[in-house]
Amino acid sequence: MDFPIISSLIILPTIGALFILFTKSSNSKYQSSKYVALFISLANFILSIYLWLIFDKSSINFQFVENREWLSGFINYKVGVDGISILFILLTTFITPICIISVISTIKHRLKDFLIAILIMETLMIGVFCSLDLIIFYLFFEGGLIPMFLIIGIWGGERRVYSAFKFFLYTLLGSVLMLIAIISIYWISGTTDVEKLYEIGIGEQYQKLLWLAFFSSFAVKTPMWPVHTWLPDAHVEAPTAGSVLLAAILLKMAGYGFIRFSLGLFPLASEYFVPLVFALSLIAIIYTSLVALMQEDMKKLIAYSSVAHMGFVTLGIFTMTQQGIEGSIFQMISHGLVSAALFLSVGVVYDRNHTRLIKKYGGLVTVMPKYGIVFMIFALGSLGLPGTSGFIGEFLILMGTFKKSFLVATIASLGVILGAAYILWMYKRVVFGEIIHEEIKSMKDLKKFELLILILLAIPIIFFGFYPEPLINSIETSVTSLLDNYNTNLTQSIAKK
Amino acid sequence: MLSIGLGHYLTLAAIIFTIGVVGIFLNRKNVIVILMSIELILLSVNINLVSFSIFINDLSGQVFTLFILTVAAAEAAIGLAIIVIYYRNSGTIRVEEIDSLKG
Amino acid sequence: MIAHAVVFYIFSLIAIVSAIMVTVSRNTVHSVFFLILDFISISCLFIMIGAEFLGMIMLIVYVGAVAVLFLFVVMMLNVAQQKNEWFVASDSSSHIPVGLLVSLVIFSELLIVIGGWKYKAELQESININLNLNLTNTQSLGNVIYTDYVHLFQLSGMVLLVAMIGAIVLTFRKRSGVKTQSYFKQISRERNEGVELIDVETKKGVKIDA
Amino acid sequence: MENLEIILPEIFLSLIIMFLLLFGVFKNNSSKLIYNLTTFSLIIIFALLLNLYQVSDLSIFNNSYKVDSLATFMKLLTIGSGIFVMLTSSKYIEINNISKMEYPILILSSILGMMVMISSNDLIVFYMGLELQSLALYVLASFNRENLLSTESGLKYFVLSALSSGLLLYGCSLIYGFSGSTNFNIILENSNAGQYGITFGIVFILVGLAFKISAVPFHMWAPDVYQGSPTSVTTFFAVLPKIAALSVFIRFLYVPFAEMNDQWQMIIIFLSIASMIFGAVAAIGQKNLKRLIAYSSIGHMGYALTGLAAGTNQGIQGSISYIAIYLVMNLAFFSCMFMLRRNNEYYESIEDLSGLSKNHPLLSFSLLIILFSLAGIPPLAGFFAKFYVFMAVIEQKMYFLAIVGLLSTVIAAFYYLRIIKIIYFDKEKEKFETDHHLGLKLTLAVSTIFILAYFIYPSGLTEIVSKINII
Amino acid sequence: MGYYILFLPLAASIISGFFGKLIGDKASQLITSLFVSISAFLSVIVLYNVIATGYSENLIIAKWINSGSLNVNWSVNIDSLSAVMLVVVTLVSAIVHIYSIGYMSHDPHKSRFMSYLSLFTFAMLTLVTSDNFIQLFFGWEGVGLCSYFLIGFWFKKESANKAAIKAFIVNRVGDFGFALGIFLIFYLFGTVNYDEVFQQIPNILDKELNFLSFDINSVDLICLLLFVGAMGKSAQFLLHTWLPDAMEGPTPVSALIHAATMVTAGVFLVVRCSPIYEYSELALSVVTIIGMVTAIFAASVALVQTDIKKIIAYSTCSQLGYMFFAAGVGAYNVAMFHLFTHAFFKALLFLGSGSVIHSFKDEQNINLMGGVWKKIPYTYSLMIIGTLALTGFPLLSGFYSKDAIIEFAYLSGNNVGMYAAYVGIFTAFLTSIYSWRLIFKTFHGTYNNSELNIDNMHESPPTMLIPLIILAIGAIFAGMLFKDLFIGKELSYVFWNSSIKFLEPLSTDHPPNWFLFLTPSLVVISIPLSFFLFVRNLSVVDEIAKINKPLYIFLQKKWYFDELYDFIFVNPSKRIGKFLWKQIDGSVIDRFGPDGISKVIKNFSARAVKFQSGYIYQYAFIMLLGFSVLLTLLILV
Repeated sequence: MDFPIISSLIILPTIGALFILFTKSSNSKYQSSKYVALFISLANFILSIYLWLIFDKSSINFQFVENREWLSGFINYKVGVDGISILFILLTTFITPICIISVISTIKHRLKDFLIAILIMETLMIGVFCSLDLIIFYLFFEGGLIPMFLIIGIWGGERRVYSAFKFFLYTLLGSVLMLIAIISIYWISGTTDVEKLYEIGIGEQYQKLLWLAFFSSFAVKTPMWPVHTWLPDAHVEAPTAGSVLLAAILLKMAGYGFIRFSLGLFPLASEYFVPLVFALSLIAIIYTSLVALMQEDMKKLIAYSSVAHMGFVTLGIFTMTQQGIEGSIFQMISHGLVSAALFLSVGVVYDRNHTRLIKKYGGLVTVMPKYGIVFMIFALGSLGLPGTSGFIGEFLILMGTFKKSFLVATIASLGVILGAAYILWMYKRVVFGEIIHEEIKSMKDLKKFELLILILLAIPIIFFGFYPEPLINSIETSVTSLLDNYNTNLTQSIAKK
Repeated sequence: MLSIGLGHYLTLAAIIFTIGVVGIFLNRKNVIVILMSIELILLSVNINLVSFSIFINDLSGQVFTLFILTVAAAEAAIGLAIIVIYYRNSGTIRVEEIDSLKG
Repeated sequence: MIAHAVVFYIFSLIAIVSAIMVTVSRNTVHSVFFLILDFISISCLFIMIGAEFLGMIMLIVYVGAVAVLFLFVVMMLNVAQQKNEWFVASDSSSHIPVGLLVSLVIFSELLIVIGGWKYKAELQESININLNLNLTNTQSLGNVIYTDYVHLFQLSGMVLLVAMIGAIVLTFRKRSGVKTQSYFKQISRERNEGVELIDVETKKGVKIDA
Repeated sequence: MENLEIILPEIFLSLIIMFLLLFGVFKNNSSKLIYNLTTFSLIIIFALLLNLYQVSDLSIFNNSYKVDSLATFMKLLTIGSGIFVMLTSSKYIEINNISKMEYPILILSSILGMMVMISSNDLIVFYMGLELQSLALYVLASFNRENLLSTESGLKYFVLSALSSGLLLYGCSLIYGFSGSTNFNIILENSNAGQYGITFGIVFILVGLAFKISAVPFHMWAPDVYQGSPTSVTTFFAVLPKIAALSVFIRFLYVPFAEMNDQWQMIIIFLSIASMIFGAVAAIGQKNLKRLIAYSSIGHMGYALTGLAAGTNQGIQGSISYIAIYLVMNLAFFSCMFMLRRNNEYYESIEDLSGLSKNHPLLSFSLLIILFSLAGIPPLAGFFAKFYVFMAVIEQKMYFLAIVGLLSTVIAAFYYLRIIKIIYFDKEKEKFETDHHLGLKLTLAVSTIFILAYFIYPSGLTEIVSKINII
Repeated sequence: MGYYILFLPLAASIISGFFGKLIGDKASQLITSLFVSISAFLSVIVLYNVIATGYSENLIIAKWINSGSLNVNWSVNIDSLSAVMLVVVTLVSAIVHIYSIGYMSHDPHKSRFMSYLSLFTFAMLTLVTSDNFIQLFFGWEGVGLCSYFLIGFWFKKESANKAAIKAFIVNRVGDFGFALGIFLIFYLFGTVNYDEVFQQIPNILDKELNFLSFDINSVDLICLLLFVGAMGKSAQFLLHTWLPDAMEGPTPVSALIHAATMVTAGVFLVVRCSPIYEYSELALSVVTIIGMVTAIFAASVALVQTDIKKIIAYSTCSQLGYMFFAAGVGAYNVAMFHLFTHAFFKALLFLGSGSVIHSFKDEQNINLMGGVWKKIPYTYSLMIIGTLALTGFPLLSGFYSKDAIIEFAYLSGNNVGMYAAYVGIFTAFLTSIYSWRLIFKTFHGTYNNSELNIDNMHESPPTMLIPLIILAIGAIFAGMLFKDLFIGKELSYVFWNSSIKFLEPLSTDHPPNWFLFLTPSLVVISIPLSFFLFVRNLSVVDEIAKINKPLYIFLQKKWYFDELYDFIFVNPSKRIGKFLWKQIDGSVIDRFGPDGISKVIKNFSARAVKFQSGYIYQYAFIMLLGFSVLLTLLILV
């Protein structure tokens, strides 16, 4: 361990942010800040790609582990990656430059602050995905609230204050119990080091309560029914880049948390609470799909669809099968790309027509054919058409679920039908049909940078739909070892009884 | 009943203490009366301390009383000074009219 | 023994009654007088149980200084004569019954405490300063105050200093417009400052003492 | 006769008070100079205290005055924040016509009282320190004597404080009577847990102390006094007396009554839960920043007490860390308040902050950091404060307390967010002046950086605090 | 070769889709047609190889999904079954491509259209050449998608968009069952590759499963679930509603997708899974019954429709029913045979009707046509050929396949088969009636169109007619030529080899002679009958319609399926969606959750603020109250 590559990944965006903060905010449209932000985020992306390449996919251990003394005697700063987290890091570093490109060309007002917020956000998000200590995880996990709150609040829409508050307080409320649980773990096990905790395990009698405490946080963040109502509000009011970050990465923190902590640390409780998670996930899938069907606001529709998709994710994770978990991870990555792309697509028309109401559109394809195509690709990705990355995730999840319960898988599959219904219906109303509103006629097709970012997102969506091997390959070993660990724990406890 | 013990003194102190306490929050007249009620409370403390001191045969209680007397005098001085300047500003020291800070 | 009891009851009765009167009497000046009466009776009790120094000090400090101060302020602010508003049912006094109840509770709880007091023999062994019966109360207090409690004695000096500063800084007013003699100014006066020549415009006049 | 050098800072302070008083009397128009000299002498005292830091556990005057790691650390905090209070408020007192030579002297006297309180190991010493402190504070609260609000706040503080010290004294008398001594160590030997007298004494004294740190339900004075007093005094109020009172809390609860913790624990839990919830809830409806920060400090004191409720060294250390971080945040917040100046007038309504971020990005950024930190959002320092406390609480398996505490954090976050919202999301108003003096800027910069960067090296504070072992 | 067959259409699609603007419409039409034609040519070679040498091969292109025990590859699996499908698909596709050049000549989005067509071809090819269920599913959804694109090709038409979505969603419903079937297969066998699955089938014959609280044999369950998928794609009874609406798309699309290829995917699936179906009597009966019901239902509806394309669409539906009940009685090869012949004559009919529509300037209502057979003689004669083939006129291709189906149904030896046979005969009669109704109404009688002058009628261009002629040749001869190969008593077993599994060889008996003659004679009789009804004496029909008004309307409303589904599924889900959104999310979760809590807290806050009254005595009182509470607490505890 010579070069602290993970810490560099974490800290690089912050350095960029500081750099931007201290550059003079001249009136020449913040040229330097733009380039600095873009450069830093791209550098980080390249660094993460490099990390992925030198990452040993066949090893079950955490790699590139850095362990430094931090809070002396208590807690160490420990970071590292395994096959699961590395994908999320890649997703983060990939989405961030896209956000930055989108931001620097669309946001006119307080651009510098926005760039700083995004870069800080990137630091925190990467931190979440590679922290190997519960406290460190919590710091990054909660820290993300601050920049996101500001992004929604400063650059958001009309009801931005309400949404920002709802987002902040809801998620904060969810996670306080997790903090209590983390501290309890420290006193129960004497450490918060994840690797050590995997080894020594946590006493059976504590697991259920601790699991619930973690669950309360992750469920809000995921979001699961019935604590999902912050998401539509937050999405609708957030600026495009904010929605992208929120949907693409922030929601994934919880899914990642479920896999890394709920399953890894509390196998027995996880097993015990499977019915609960299944029930909530199913409700989320069906309920939010139906709600999405009736939305009048594009962003709200996509937000509800995110809830449904994350319902699949939680479902898959708690199947405890190879397919289910891999499917969930894949679905998260895929949803990260697809929902980001969908929000960006909505952002594109919002920038032109300043409304997100579906009924204000119609016939876009006549004036914006390119937009019609890319938007269609993302819509298809969202409904899980084979050949897009959305399919692989959903299908694997359902496959895994089917192993666990026929009924659950059957109901969840209904969500797939509804998913097609709401997305296509929305697409139809927005893109197809005759032009009924005059202002549509003057809308210009995609600009170069818009096309660039949308294509950048479309490529992986399609590529991984046809060839998901690179992704699945890197999670395979980690998921196997996670499941092995899980099953050993389970059999041991049964043997004890 | 006739042999006066510590209990008697303590009870006396308790009664005066209670009167002082009641005087503070049942009073509507003026702040000076509240100040006097506080003096009553301090007085009851003094009774307590002195009687304890005598009955357990220890001098530190009386020393304590001595310092309390000092402090009470200082407190009265400052308290009255504050009342005076308040009176200069508002023209009243009626307890019910002191409410410009609230909420 | 009986005399002791009789004296105790008399003084404590006076003390209690005057304490009540402090809070209820119509006239604030009367309140102050009742406070004085209270102090006197308590100091008598003190003297009776052998704390004569404190009894005297109370008379001097409280009756002689504090109470007079009170009286002075009451007179100065001219708030003596006021209506008695005890138990007047107004909106803001609705908590009186609750208040009395609460004080009753506190009082009864205090009585419980007092009932629980036991004179423990072992207490005395660990007490550091015992009363010496050969010395007077004043003497023995004097012995400890300048030795064991010297730091507190100094500190009480600070307290009084702060009280003094505080009282002065709050109430002392430099009156403007009052002409006082300034020796320094008188002595350092020079000739060229004494006389000033001014061109007087017509119909405007000169302002003197500007 | 005794080892007086361990109270050298206190002696030095007393001498300085008298010297400055004489100096002020004999030299006209020297208030500014005295002010600066005061700051300077506080720095010297800080240095003297640092020098004492190696001394562990000595006591003088018949074991009634203790100098140990707790005392020294708390005194350092007191003096340190005293320095910063002085640095921030020099301009304020000038503009508000309260720049008199008595002002710094009273502050010094009050600090002297606090130092005595912190070191006290005897009821009488403790009481004298408390009164010295309070008397100075009464005067300071009503220092702006032409101002109705200032005098009213002084009056309220005086009356209620006198009541509380009356109760406290009654408690002292009970404890004295039932244990036969005023010295903490001897009380420990003599106290008989079965007796109501001692227990009642504890309650009486805790009431007095709770009043000083404004714990619910003895907090009623705080909002009014915070609002009415001159802001410079409010700054002082918000920080210093709390440090002193908390250290007395620690020493009083853990030295004489360490064995009765099951009895006082309940009271502390009651106080802390009530404070946390009430502080959070009542602050939501506030419009005045000083009033709001009063409620906020009520809440924060609830958290600090939470640590004490744990009844362990860990808990004490948690509380001390809490108060240390709290004071930095409060100093930072008040520094920001001192910057809200326009045409020689200070603004203190929340609405005045509207759209601040557009005209004053750096100031707003600091406020942002401070407010999020006050709300306890990681990774800012405020989070660690809560973290330490709850570490201790959960170690004792007091989950209920922890849950209530953290839930009230969420409620509290609401009003902090509201300020941030006003600063960042609302329409801008007129610019404030930006020519602040160096001391103010320095305080703000230092404290903000501390809050922001605390997470990089959190061991610093924990290592110092972990040396404080009372039990 | 397999790669070329598969990827040429994809390449064509990409070229004309993304670079259509760049290279121009002409070029993209040329490229797509050419590439698909090459692909068709290669397919024919492949089929020849298969016939001649029994060639079969599984070409693995790449790994696809690898998760735990799930290993799925991209593959080109060629055996007799897929070879037949390859030919059908590519051939019809190529013809349609060429036809479209003419048909779409006035459309502004030619390259896009061609791109979709080629993409569809690609998807269909991946479907038929898959060696596992997931690639099959990929193709399955892929063709669904292309169908969606093509139905909604005229995106400005509201009805087209609606039909497109409907098609996609109804298909998704079918896919839902299909996907569950795949999950079940994976659950039972741990693999989704055909070979491995088929090998293991005998091991699980007696395995009972509890599915949604039903105890059911696992093989039956797999078959039924897969069949749900097939029903969706092949527009079988209950899931048929999308097909008539799909006629909103351009006519070539109807010919290619909704007649010849995509809709037959369901049949293909059942045949492909014959190694499973063979073990499930229950499923086979269900398939037979559904097929039979569809056949007669669709025919009955077709009788009264007036839209030329919808009639043919219902006819397709009905013919698919035939194929299914053929498969249901175990005559998979016959089903395939009918699929094969049907592709030709149904494509012919569609394209022919396209030609008619083209001539009538996009008029589709047969009541507004008539009497134009002299104006468009080629189209007319080709349509006649198509109709004859469809109705099973002796010696034309339909005759061989349809009669074989009825025969095998009769011979299947069970009751269901028997009923199916009779239903088949009756349906054949109905088919004949509505087909001729279409012909007579369109080409004979009086000219009824007021908007278009009859003199403006003109024949379609050669690019449209030549494909028709090719198809006509197929419609005439395909039956005769391939009869022995597909359903011959010995040859067919050799030909199908292992791609179709027969647990027991098909019955070799002959049905009674009267039975053999029944169908053809009915078909022949129906021609004059319908001529009488629809040309000579229209009043009789009206009379019948009037007498049976309820029945008439019932048929015209397509058995009220659309209304029923709207009532059961569509409207309730919208209403529930709205309810959940406004009532549950808004009025329950938010009201009692975040908004409610914040309101309560604000309320408390307001009270707390009032509580701070500013009066000293009250403050003191609160302090003492708190103090006494603490004291009492201690005393009591």
